[in-house]
Amino acid sequence: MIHRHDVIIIGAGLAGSRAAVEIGKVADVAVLSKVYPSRSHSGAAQGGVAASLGNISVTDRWEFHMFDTVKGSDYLGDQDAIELMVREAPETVIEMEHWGCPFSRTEEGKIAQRKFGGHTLEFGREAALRACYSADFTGHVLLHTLHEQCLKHNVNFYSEFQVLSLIFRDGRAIGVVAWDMVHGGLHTFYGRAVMFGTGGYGRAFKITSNAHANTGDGLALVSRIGLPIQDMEFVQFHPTGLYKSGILVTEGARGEGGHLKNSEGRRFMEDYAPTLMELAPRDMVARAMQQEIDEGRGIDGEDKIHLDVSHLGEQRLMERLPQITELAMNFAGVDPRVEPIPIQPTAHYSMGGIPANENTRVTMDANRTEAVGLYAAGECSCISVHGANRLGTNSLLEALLFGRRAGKQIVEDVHDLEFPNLPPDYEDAARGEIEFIRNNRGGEKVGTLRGELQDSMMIDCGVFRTKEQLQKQKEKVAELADRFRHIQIDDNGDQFNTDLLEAIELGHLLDFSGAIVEGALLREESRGGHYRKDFPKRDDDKFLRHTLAWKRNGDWELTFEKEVVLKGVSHPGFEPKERKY
Amino acid sequence: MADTSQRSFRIFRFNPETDDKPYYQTYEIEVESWWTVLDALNEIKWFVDGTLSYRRSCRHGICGSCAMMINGLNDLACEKQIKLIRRNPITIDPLPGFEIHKDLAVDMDPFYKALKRVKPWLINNDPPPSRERIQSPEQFHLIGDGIACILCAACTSSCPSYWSDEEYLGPAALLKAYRYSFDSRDQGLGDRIDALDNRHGLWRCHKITNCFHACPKNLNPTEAISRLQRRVIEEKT
Amino acid sequence: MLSMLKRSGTKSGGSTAWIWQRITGLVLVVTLFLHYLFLHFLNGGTVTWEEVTQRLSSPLFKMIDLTFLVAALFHAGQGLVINIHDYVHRPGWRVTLVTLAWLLMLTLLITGTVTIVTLEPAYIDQLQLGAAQAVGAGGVAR
Amino acid sequence: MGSLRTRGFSHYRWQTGQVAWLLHRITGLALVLYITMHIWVVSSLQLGEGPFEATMAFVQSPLFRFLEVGLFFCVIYHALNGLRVIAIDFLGATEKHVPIFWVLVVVGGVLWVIGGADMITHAIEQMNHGDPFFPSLGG
Ligand SMILES: Cc1cc2nc3c(=O)[nH]c(=O)nc-3n(C[C@H](O)[C@H](O)[C@H](O)COP(=O)(O)OP(=O)(O)OC[C@H]3O[C@@H](n4cnc5c(N)ncnc54)[C@H](O)[C@@H]3O)c2cc1C
Ligand code: HEM
Ligand code: SF4
Ligand code: F3S
Ligand code: FES
Repeated sequence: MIHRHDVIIIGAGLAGSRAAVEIGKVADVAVLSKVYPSRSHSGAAQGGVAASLGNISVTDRWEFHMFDTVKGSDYLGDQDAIELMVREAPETVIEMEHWGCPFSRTEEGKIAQRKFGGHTLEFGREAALRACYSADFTGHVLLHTLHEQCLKHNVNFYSEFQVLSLIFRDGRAIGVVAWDMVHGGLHTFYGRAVMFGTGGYGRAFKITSNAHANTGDGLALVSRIGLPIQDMEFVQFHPTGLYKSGILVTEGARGEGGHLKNSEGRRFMEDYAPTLMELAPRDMVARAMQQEIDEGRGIDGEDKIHLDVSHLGEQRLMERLPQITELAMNFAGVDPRVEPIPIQPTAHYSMGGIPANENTRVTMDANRTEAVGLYAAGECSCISVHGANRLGTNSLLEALLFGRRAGKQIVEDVHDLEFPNLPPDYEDAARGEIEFIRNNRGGEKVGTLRGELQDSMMIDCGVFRTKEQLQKQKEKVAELADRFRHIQIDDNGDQFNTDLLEAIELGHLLDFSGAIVEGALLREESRGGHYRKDFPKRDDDKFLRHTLAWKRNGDWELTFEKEVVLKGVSHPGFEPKERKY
Repeated sequence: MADTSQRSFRIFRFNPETDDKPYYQTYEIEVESWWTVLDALNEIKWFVDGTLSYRRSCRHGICGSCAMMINGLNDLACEKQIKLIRRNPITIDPLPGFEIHKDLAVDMDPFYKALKRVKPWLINNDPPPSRERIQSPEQFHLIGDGIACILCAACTSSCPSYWSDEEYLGPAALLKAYRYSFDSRDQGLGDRIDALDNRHGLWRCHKITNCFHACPKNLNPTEAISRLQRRVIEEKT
Repeated sequence: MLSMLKRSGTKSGGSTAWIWQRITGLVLVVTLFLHYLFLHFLNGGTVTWEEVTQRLSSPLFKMIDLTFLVAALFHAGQGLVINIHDYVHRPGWRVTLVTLAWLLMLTLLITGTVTIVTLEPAYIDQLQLGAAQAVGAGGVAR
Repeated sequence: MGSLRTRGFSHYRWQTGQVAWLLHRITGLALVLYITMHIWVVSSLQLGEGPFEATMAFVQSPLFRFLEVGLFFCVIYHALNGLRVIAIDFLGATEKHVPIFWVLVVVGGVLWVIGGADMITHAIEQMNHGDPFFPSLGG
C-alpha cells in the first residue's frame, strides 16, 4: 500500500513528536513508530532537562551551560550547534510548560531545578541547579505532553509500523518502506520531507539502560543507502545501572546526595574527582567504578558497586526519587531506604548517529553537504552537541530542541520541496530483506546471535578498550554477520510477527556494531565516552575530528576528515583544554 | 552464581490466521532468581519458541507495553518478580476485554481512542506569560497520579464496566481527564464535559475498584473518578 | 420525572441521576430503618389493619411513608436504568426498556400514593360502607 | 479474520470490590422486584380491613417469614454497601474500601442475625399455632 503525506517522520519519541507538533499545525504529517508513540524510550528518562532558567541558581546563564556542554563533550562537540541549543533551551522548556507539561515546582511555584553531573556556574566554579524535572519521570511527562499535543493537532500516527528501508535517490530523500507489525505487509510512505527521530543504539550491549526497541534502526537504514554515520565509537556508559539488568538508577540519586561505595565501604570517588565527587561526569564515574571492580574492590568480588541513598531518609526518597525506590525493590530486590543498591556501569546513550547540521538537515560528507528533504534529530542524530560525551539532561533537551528546530525547518522547506516520484524499485530492498529472513533455513537463532553480540560488545568494546580487544571484537562482529546469513526464524506468519522483526533488528545491530568497533579501533586516543587503555591521553592533533563511517561493499570505511566546529554562532568558542573536574 | 529454579508458564496462544480456537501452551524453563515474568517470556521467545508474540519495550515499568493478565490479575510482566509468585504453573493471558491480535498482544486502538475523547491536552485560552505559569507544589501534587500514568491499560482492561460497555471511557482515560481538569493551569473542563457526563462516561463507574488494584503504578483512578464526578456535579448546578 | 425519562434515553447527562441516586440512598437508609422498626420489630411481628391505619392517620407518618415511597421508586427506577445502560447498547432496546422501567415506577408511584393518602380510618369507613352497599350485605367482610 | 477477546468475567480473578459490586447489584434488583410486589400488596389496604387481613395472612405465613429473612439480608447488605460506595464517592475511601467491606459484613451480619432470629421465631410460633407453611390465597 502506498501512503502520501507532506512529511514523513520516523519515530515518535521527543524528537519526532516535537517536530510533528510543529508541522502538524500547517502541513499533513505522518508519524511512524514501531511502538505506540507514548511508549517511546524518551519516556524512560528520569532525571531532568537542562535549561539555564535560573529559577534557583539565579546567576545561571547560557554561556555557563555552553561551557559545561563543550567541556563535557571533551571538545568534540560542534560549538555552533551547542550555542544554539543552550540559548534556545529556556524557551523550549517554557513552551513545554505552557503546553501543560507538569514540572515539579519551587515554593514560589516556578519550575524546580536540580543539580546534575557536569553542570556548573561560572565555568566550573560550583555546581549549578539547572535540570528542570518532574519528580523522577521527567522524560515520561514530556513525552506524554507532546503526544497529547499531537493528538490535539490531529497528527496522523502509524503506530506499530516498523520502518525497513529508506528510499533515497541522487541526494534526495523520497520516502520509507515499513512493515505493518499488526497485520503484516509492506507499506510505502513518501513525501516532500523525511525526518528520522529513531533514537539510540544501546541494545548493541549486554548491560544497557535502553529499551528493547533501541536497536539503532535509523543508523542502519541510512548507512545502507550509502550515507555515512558519525562518531559511532562514542557510547556513554552510565555508572548507575542496576546490577545484571542494567536498568537505570537516575543520576538524580547521586544529585540528591547518594554515595558510591566499594567493597571497603569507602567513597572511592574522592580518589578520582575530589571536588565533584559522585557528581563528576558519567564517563569518569563509570571508569572509576570499572577500575574499582577491575582492581578487585567490587562488592563480594563481583562486578558491582554499592549506591547508598539510605541516609537521605524515607521522606526525601519518596518525595524526590519515588521511582528509584520502586525500581530497586522490583528489579534488584533491595529496599533502598535501608540498604545500598547494587549497581554496575550500563550502556546508556549513543553519542554517535546520523550526521546532521544545526538545522537538522542530514549531511553526506566531511564538507557537510546537505541531503535534500532528509532531516534527523534526537538521539539517532549526530548534530554533535554532545561530542564525545553527553552531559546528563542535555539529551532530552537535544531531542526536544532539535525536534523543534527540525519542525520549524521542515515547515519552512516543505513548500519548496516538490513531491518526489517513487522509483520503480522502491520496495525491493525491504521486500528482499523480509523474504530472505522468512525463507532462510540456516538454523541460526536470533536470540543466540544477539546474545553473543551483546556479550562481546560489552566485554571488548565497553568502558575500557584496547587494540587487542577491539581487533578481536572486529572479527567477532564479522563472524556473527556471517552467521546471520544462516538465520532462521520460527514464525512465518503475518500477524504480529515479532520474531521476524527481531531478526531485522538484529541485522541492524550487526551492521552498525561494526562501525562502533572500527571507530574505536582507529581512534587511538581517549576522549569522553571512548577510553583506550593503550592510549589513555586525548590526542587533539590527530583526533579532534569527527569519525565518519561509510558502509561500502559490506565493509566499513572510516575517515577522520570532518572538522569539529570550535566557534559558536556568536560566541568566540571555548579552546580545548584538559578536561578535569 | 547461577541461582536458578525450574518454573512452568502456561501461556494463552491464539493466532487468528491459523487457529480456530485459543489454547494454552505450557513451557518449562529455568529462571534466574532476579528474573521478572518478562525475562521468562523473552527466554521462551528467544530460545524455545519464536512464535510467541507479546509486547515489550522499556522492561522497567515505564512504557506500559507489557501489561497482561498474570494468574488472573492484570500486571506489568516486566515488573513482576517471578520468585514472588507462589503458584506454579504461572498462567498468562492477554489483557481481558480487548480484541486479540496474536497471543498476548491485543488491539489497543479502542483504548487510545477513548483517551482522545477526553481532550487530553491543556486547554487555556489566556495568552501564556513570557515565563512559566506559576503552579504551587501542592497544585502539582494534586495531579500527581494522573501524570504518573503510563497508559498500560491494566486498569481499563480489569474493569467490569468496561467489559460490558466497550465504549465506556474507562479508568485510564478518566484519570487523564482528571489530570488535566484538575491542573491549576487548565480551563478545559467545560470542553470535556460532554465526553464525561455521558452514558459512556463518568457514570459507568460503579466503584468496583478493580482498576485501583490492577494499576501497577499504584495509582488511584477510582479516587480521580470520584473527584471528577463531584466536580462535574458542581459544574452542573 | 418526565425530564428524567427523556434524558435517560439520550446521549448526554447522567450527573443528576447519579447524585440523586446517592441522595435517595441516604434518605432510604433513614426511612427504611423507620419502616422496619415499626413494621417488624416494634409491633411484635404482626401487621394488623388497625395498626396500619392508625399509624397512617398521622400526617407525620404519611409524610414519612410518602418520602419513603418516592425515594424508593426513584432510586429503584434509576437503579434499573443503570443496569440497562450497562448492558443494553442497542439504541432501540435501550430506549424501550428505559421507558418501561419508568412506566412501571410511575404506576407504582400512583398506586402507592393513593394508598397512603387515602388511608384514613374515617375515610375508609365511608368507603367500606359504600362498598358494602354496592356489593350487598355479604360484602367483602369476613 | 476471527475476532476474539478474553472475557473478563470468567477469566479475571474475583476480588473484594467486584464481589461487593455484584452483590450490591443483585440485592438492588431483588429489592426492586420486592418493592413492586409490596406496593401491589399494600394497595389492598384500600379495599378495607377484610381483604387486607386476607392478604396479610397470606404474606405473613411462615413461608413468607422465611423469605423475609432473605429480603432483610438484601436490605441490610444493599444499604450498608451503598454507604460504602458513597464513602468512596465522597470521602476518598478507596484505599480503605476492603477493610470497610469487612466491617460492613460484620455489622450487617450481626443485624441480620438479630433481625432474622426475630422473624424466624415468629414463624415457628405461627407454625406451632397450626398456621400452614404453604398458605393458600383467601385462606
Ligand atoms: C533510562 C534512561 C534515562 C535517561 N534519562 C535522561 C535524563 O534524565 N535526561 C536526559 O536529558 N536524557 C536522558 N536520557 C536520554 C534521553 O532519554 C534520550 O536520548 C532521548 O529521549 C531520545 O529521544 P528520541 O526522540 O531521540 O528517541 P526515542 O524516544 O528513543 O524514540 C525513538 C522512536 O523511534 C521509533 N523507531 C525506532 N526505530 C524505528 C523503526 N525502525 N521504525 C519505526 N519507528 C522506529 C521508536 O518507536 C520511537 O518512537 C535517558 C535515557 C535512558 C535510556
Ligand atoms: C437503604 C438504603 C440504600 C442505599 C444507601 C442505597 C444506595 C445505593 C447506591 C449508592 C447505589 C448506586 C450504585 C452505583 O451507582 O453503582 C444504588 C444502586 C441501586 N439501588 Fe440502592 N440503596 C438503598 C436502597 C435501595 C432500595 C430500597 C432499592 C430497591 C428498591 C434499591 C435498588 C437499587 C438498585 C436496583 C440499584 C442499581 C444497582 C446497580 O446496578 O449497581 N436500593 N443504591
Ligand atoms: S492508571 Fe495505572 S493501570 Fe491505568 S493505564 Fe495508568 S498506569 Fe496503567
Ligand atoms: S474498576 Fe471500573 S467501575 Fe470504576 S472503580 Fe474502576 S473504573
Ligand atoms: S516493558 Fe515497558 S512497561 Fe513493561
